[in-house]
Amino acid sequence: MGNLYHNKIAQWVVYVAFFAALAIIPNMVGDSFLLNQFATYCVYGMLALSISLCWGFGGILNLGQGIAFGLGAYGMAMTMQMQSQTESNPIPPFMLNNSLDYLPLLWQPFQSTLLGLILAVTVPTLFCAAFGGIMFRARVSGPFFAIMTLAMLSAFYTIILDRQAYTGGVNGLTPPSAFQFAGVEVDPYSPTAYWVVLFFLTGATFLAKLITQSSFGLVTQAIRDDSERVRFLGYSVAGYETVIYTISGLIAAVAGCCWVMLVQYVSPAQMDVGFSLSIVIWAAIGGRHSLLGSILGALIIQGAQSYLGDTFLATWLLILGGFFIVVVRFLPNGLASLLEVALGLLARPDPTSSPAPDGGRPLPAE
Amino acid sequence: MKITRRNILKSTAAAAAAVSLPQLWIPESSEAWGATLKKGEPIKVGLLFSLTGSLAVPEEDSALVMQYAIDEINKAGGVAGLPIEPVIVDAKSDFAVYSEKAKELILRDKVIALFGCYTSASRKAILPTVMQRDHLLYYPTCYEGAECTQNTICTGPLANQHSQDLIPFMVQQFGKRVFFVGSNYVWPKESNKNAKVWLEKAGGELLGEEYIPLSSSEFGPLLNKIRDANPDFIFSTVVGASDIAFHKQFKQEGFKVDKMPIASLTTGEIETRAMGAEFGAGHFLSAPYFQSLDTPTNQKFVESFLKSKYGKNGTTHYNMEETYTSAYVFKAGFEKAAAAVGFENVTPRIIRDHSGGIRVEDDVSPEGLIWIDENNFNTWLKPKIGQCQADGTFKIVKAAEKHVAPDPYSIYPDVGLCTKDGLKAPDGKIRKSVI
Amino acid sequence: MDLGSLLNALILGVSIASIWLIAALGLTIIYGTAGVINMAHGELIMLGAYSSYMLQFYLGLPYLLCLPASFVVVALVGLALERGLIRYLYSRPLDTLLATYGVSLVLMQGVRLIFGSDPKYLAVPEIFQSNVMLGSVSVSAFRIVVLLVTVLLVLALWLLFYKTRFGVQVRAVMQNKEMAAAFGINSGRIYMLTFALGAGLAGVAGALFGVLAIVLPTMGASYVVQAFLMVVVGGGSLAGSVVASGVTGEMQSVFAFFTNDTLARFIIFVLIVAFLRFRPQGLFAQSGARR
Amino acid sequence: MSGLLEIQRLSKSFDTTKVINDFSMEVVEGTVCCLVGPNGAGKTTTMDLITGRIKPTSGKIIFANEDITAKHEHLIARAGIGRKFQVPAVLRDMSVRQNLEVAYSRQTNPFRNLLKFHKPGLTAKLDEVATLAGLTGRLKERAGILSHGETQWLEIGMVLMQEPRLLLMDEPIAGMTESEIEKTARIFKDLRKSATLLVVEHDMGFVREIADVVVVMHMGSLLAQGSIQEIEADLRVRDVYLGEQEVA
Repeated sequence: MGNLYHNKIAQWVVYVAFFAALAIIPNMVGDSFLLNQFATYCVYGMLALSISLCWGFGGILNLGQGIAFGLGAYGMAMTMQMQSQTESNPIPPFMLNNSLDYLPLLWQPFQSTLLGLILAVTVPTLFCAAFGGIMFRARVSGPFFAIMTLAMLSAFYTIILDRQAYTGGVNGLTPPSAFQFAGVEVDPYSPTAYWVVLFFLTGATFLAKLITQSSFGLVTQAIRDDSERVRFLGYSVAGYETVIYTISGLIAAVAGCCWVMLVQYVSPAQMDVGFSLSIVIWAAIGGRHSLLGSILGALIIQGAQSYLGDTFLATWLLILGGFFIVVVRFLPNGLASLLEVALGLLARPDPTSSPAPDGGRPLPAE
Repeated sequence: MKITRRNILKSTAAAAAAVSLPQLWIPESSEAWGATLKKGEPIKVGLLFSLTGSLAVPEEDSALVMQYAIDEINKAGGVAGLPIEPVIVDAKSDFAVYSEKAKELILRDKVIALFGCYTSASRKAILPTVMQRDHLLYYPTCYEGAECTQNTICTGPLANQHSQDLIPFMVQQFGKRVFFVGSNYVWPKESNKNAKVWLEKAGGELLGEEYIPLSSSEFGPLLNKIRDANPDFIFSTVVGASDIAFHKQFKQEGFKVDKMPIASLTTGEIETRAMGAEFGAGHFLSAPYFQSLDTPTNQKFVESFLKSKYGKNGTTHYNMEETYTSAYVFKAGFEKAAAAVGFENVTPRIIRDHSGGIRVEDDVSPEGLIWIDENNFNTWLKPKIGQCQADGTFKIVKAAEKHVAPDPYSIYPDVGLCTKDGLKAPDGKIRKSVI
Repeated sequence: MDLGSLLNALILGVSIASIWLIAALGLTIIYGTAGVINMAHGELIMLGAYSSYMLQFYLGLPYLLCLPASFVVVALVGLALERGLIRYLYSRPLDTLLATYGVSLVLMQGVRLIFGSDPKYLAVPEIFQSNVMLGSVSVSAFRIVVLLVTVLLVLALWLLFYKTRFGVQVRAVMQNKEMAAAFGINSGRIYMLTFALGAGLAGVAGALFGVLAIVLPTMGASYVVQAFLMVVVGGGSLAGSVVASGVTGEMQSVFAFFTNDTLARFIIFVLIVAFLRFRPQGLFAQSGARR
Repeated sequence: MSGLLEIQRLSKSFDTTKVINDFSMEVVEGTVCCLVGPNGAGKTTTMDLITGRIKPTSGKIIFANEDITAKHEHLIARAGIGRKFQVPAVLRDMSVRQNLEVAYSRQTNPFRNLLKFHKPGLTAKLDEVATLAGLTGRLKERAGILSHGETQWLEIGMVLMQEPRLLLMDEPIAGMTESEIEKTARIFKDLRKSATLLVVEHDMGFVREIADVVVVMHMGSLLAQGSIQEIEADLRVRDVYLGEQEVA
C-alpha cells in the first residue's frame, strides 16, 4: 500500500470530514462575532483555494488575484449600496459629495439585485478570460506573468482611486445595511451568512477537487511540469491555462461577493499589492499543491494574525515573514508536505503489504 | 449573544424616556450592545488605532495620548467613580483589519465606546458595524463631513471649519491668486470645495486644482504646473509621507516660501519634524491646536504629557490634542447619561444621546473651550492659524475670535441638514444614518 | 500651455527617468545575471536610506560620503542574504520571488522595531536645496545630482560588464552556466557578487530617495513594482532598463503635464501590459538561454 | 503516389546564418524514413520546423495534403504528428501512468475535459503500450526517477499513446542496450503497418535495420535520398558523413 496521503478515497474522506467540521461550527459557537470571523476566514480560504488551483495545479503564479476578488467585491458592494437607495433618494450619498446628481450608467444595472449579482461574478470572470487569453496566447508565463498581474493590479488600483465619483475613491463603498436576497436579510453576524459562505467554499472546493482529478486536471499538471512538451501532444496550452486561470478568477470573484456580504465594505485596499501577495502566502504556507492545505493555510495565518497579532504586536510581521521564508526554503510544498512525509513514513515500514485493489495509482499531486 | 427580554425592555424604556422622542431607532437585529455595566467593574473602551504599517505615524501618537488621558482621568477618580480600562488593538494600517477589530471590540470585548481611526477610509470601514450594533465611535480628527449618523462624535474640525479663516487670511496677506493641491481622495476634494466658498467670499482667484496619488513622492510635474501658474500662495491638503516630499521638493525646485507660501490643513509639528524644520519654516497651518499655544492648560498638558511614559515622541500636535479632549467628552457624556438613566442602563447610544452640548472647559481642553453640537455631534471650536518657525514650532498668527459651528452639509444645502435624529432632507423626510 | 512648459516637462521627464532607472538598476543586475526576482529590492532601497540616516546622525558623515557608504552597507546585507537564503533557490525562480517577499516583510518590520515608525530625514548641503536656471528652464539641483549619480553608475556598470574580466565571467555564466564552469568560472561566486552589487546599488538609490522624499520603513514598497516593470520591459539588460526608464519617465512627465499624475500612472501601466503582450521578452532580451 | 509529409523548398535562417537551405523531401505513407547527416546538418531543426516549434523563413510543409507551415504546435500534433525529442522530454514530476494518460490525447478541448474522468479505450491502449515499452511494472513510479533507457521508452510510449499518423523520432535509441535496440527496431517495423515514421538517427546499424528510405542532410540541404544500399554506395555521402563513421 502506498502513501495514504495519495489515496483518493482517503482524500475524499478527509475533505468531507473537514467540511462536516466546519458545518457544525454554528452549533458550537454562540458568539456572533466569532461566527462572523469564521465566515470571513472561510472567504480567505476560498481565495487561497483559488490560488492553489491556479498556481499549485496550473503552475500559473498569480500575484494579482485581488483583481478578480476586488471586482467581485465592488460589484457586490454596488448591489448592496443600491438596495439601500430608495425612490426618493436614488443616488448613493458619496456621489452627491462628488457632484454627481444622476446615477451613472455604470451603476444602473446594479439597481436590480439579480443583475448586480450576475455582473459581480461575470465581469471579473470575463476579465480573467480576456486578460489570461491574451497573455497566455503570447506565451507570457512564469515570473513574467506574475509581474504582468502585478502591473494590471496596480492599474486597477490606480483607476479606482482616481475615479472617485464612481467608486468612492480610497474610502471605498460602505453599504449601510445588510444584504437582502429574495426578501431575506442576510445579517452578517447570523448563522445564515455563515451558511452561505460555507456553501460557496464547499462548492468551490469540491468543484476544484473534481477538476484536479479530471482529465483537465491531469493536463494542467502536465503543463505545470513542462508546458513545451504538452503542446506536442496536441493540447492548446494557452487554452488550458486560460480556463484554469478563469476558473480561479471566478472563485475569487465569488469570494469577493461573500466578503462584502460579511463586512459590508470594500475599498481599493482589497486591490492593494500587499493583499494579493498575502493570498499567495496563505497558499504557499498551507501547501499550494493541496487544495485543503491552502485553505488551512489561510485559516491558520489569518487566525494567528487575529489572535497572536495583538500579543506579539511589534514582532508579528517579523514572525510571519520569517516563517514564510523558512517554509519556502525548506518546505516548498508547504505544511501539507509535512503530512505527506509523515504518512509516507507510516507506509514505508511495511513494504510487503499487498497492493490495493485499484492498483493504488498515484494521484494528481495531492 | 444573550439578550434577555427584560434587558431590552429596560434599555428601550430608559432610552425612550431619556430622549423623549417617538421614533427611537432600535436596530432590527436587536443585537445592540448586549452587555450591561456593573458597579465595581472598570468601564471598558476600545482603542482602535494602527500601531504598525504606514498609518502608524499619526495613529500611534493618538493611541499613546489616549492612554495618557485615561490614566489622568483614572487618577482623578475615573468616570462616575469607576476607572476606565482601555482595550488596545492594532489595526495594522489595513482597512479590513479595522473592520474586524471593531467587531471584536464591540461584540467580544463589549467595550462601551470606540476611540479611533484617522483616515476617512478606516472610519467608513467600521461604520456599518458601529451603526448596526448602535454603538459609539469617537472620531478624534479632522474630516470632510457629509456624513450624518447616530453613532459618531467627532472632536476635530470639519471641512467647513478648517479653512474658514485660513483662506481670507492668506488672500489678505499674500494676494488673491491661489493654487489648490491635494492628495487624491475624498477629504482633500471636499476640503477644497469648502475652501472655494471662502475663496470666493474673499475675492480670490483659483488658478488650478491638482491631485496627487496618495503614496506618490514625485511632485515634479505638479510643481512645474504651479510654476507656470505662478500663484500668490498654495493651498495644500496633501497628506502623509507625500506631504513631506511635497515640502522638500518645493524648496529643492527653487520655490521661495516668502513669495509663495503653502497654506496647509495638515502640515503640523510631526510633519515638520520629519521633513526637517528648514523645509517647513515659513509655511502656514490651520488647526484648532498647536503645541506652542500659550495657555496655562496647554503648558501643563504639554509638560506633563511629555514627561509621562507616553510622551516618547517628544511632540504634541492637533491630532493628539483632539484625541485627548475626546476622552473628556466621553467622561462628561457618560456621567450625564448615568445621571439620567442610572448607571447600569447606560449604553453607547444613550451616551451619544446625552453628549449634545457637552463642554470641555478652558481648564481641561488644551485648545480652549469646545463643545459638542446638539444636532450633528461634531465640535464647536476655534481654528487657529500658525506659521512654522525655523525651529519647527508654530507661531500663532491668528486665532478665531468666535467658535465656529460645525456643519457637515454646509456645501450641500440641497441634501439636507444633519439633526440628532438623522439627515433631514429639504422635503422634511429624515434618514437615520447617511454615510 | 506654451512650448516653454512642454520643454520643462520634457526635461523633468529626464529626471523622473533617472529616478526610475536608479531604482531599477540593482534589480536589473540581479535579474539579468541570476534570474532572481528580488521582491525585497524596495526594502534594500529603504535600508540604503536608513544607513545614510544612521551614518549621518550617529557618525556625522557628510551626505556625499553617505552615498558610497550606503552602497557598502547594503551590499553587505545583500551578500548575507545571498549566502544565507537566495543561493539555495536559484533553480526555483518563483520561490525566490516568494522568499524575497518574506525577506521584505522581515526587513521592514525589523527596521520599524529599531528605528520606530516615525519618519526620519537626511540633511543635505544647502547648495542641493535649491534650483538652477538653465535659460528659462528651472531644474532642482538635487535632481541634477540624482541624474549625475545615475549616469555615473550606468557608465561604471557598463565598464564593469563589458570591459573587465569580471564582466566577461558574468556574461559567460549568464550564457551557459555549465560551459562557464568548464572554463573554471565559479558561478556561485559570480552570483554572490552580482547580488551584492545589485543590493549596493539599491542602497545608493535609497540614500538619494531619502532626500527627495522621506525615510520610512514602508518607503520601499512604492518603488518595487515600478522597478520591476522597468526591468521586465527592458528585458533584463542594462541597455533595456535605460531605454525603458527613459521612455516611461518621459511618458509619465508628459502625460502628467497634459492630464494628471494619477491618470498618467494608469496609462503607463496599461501601455506596459500591452507592450509586453507583443514583446514578452522585453526590449533587449539577454541572449541567455532563459525563457 | 504523393507523400504523407512533403517538405517543399524549406529555408530557415537564424539572424544571418542559414540553418536550413532550400531543403525538400517527402515521406511516403507506411514507410520508415531515416534522416541522417553529420552534427549540425539541420536534422533537429527540420523536426522543429515540421512540428511547428519554429517557423520557416520560406518554404512549405504539407501533411496529408494540408499546409501546416504556419500552424501552432498543438494543431500540428492534432493533425496527426507525434514527436519524440532528442533529449527525452517526459513529465518528470508525474507518474509513468500519468505520462501515458496525458499523451492519450483524443480529446483536447479543455471544456470537454473539465469534468471528464473516464476516457474510453484508455485502459486497453495503456496496457498495450506499457507492455510494448516494458514499463508495466513501473507505472506507479515518478517519471523523474527512471533510467535513461526507460525514459526513452516512456517517451516512445507517449508518442504511441497519441496514435499519430506520422511519428517523428529524434535519436530514439540513444542510451539503450543492444537488446533494447533490437526490440526497438522490431517495434518500429511493426508500427509501419499502422503509421509512418521519420527517424533521426546516428547509429547506421540501426538505420540499416529499419529504414525503407534514407535521406541524408548536409549543411541544411538535401545531399542524397534513396534506399540504404544506394546511400551507402553514394560517394558524396561517404565523403561528408559515412567516412567519419567508419573511422570512428
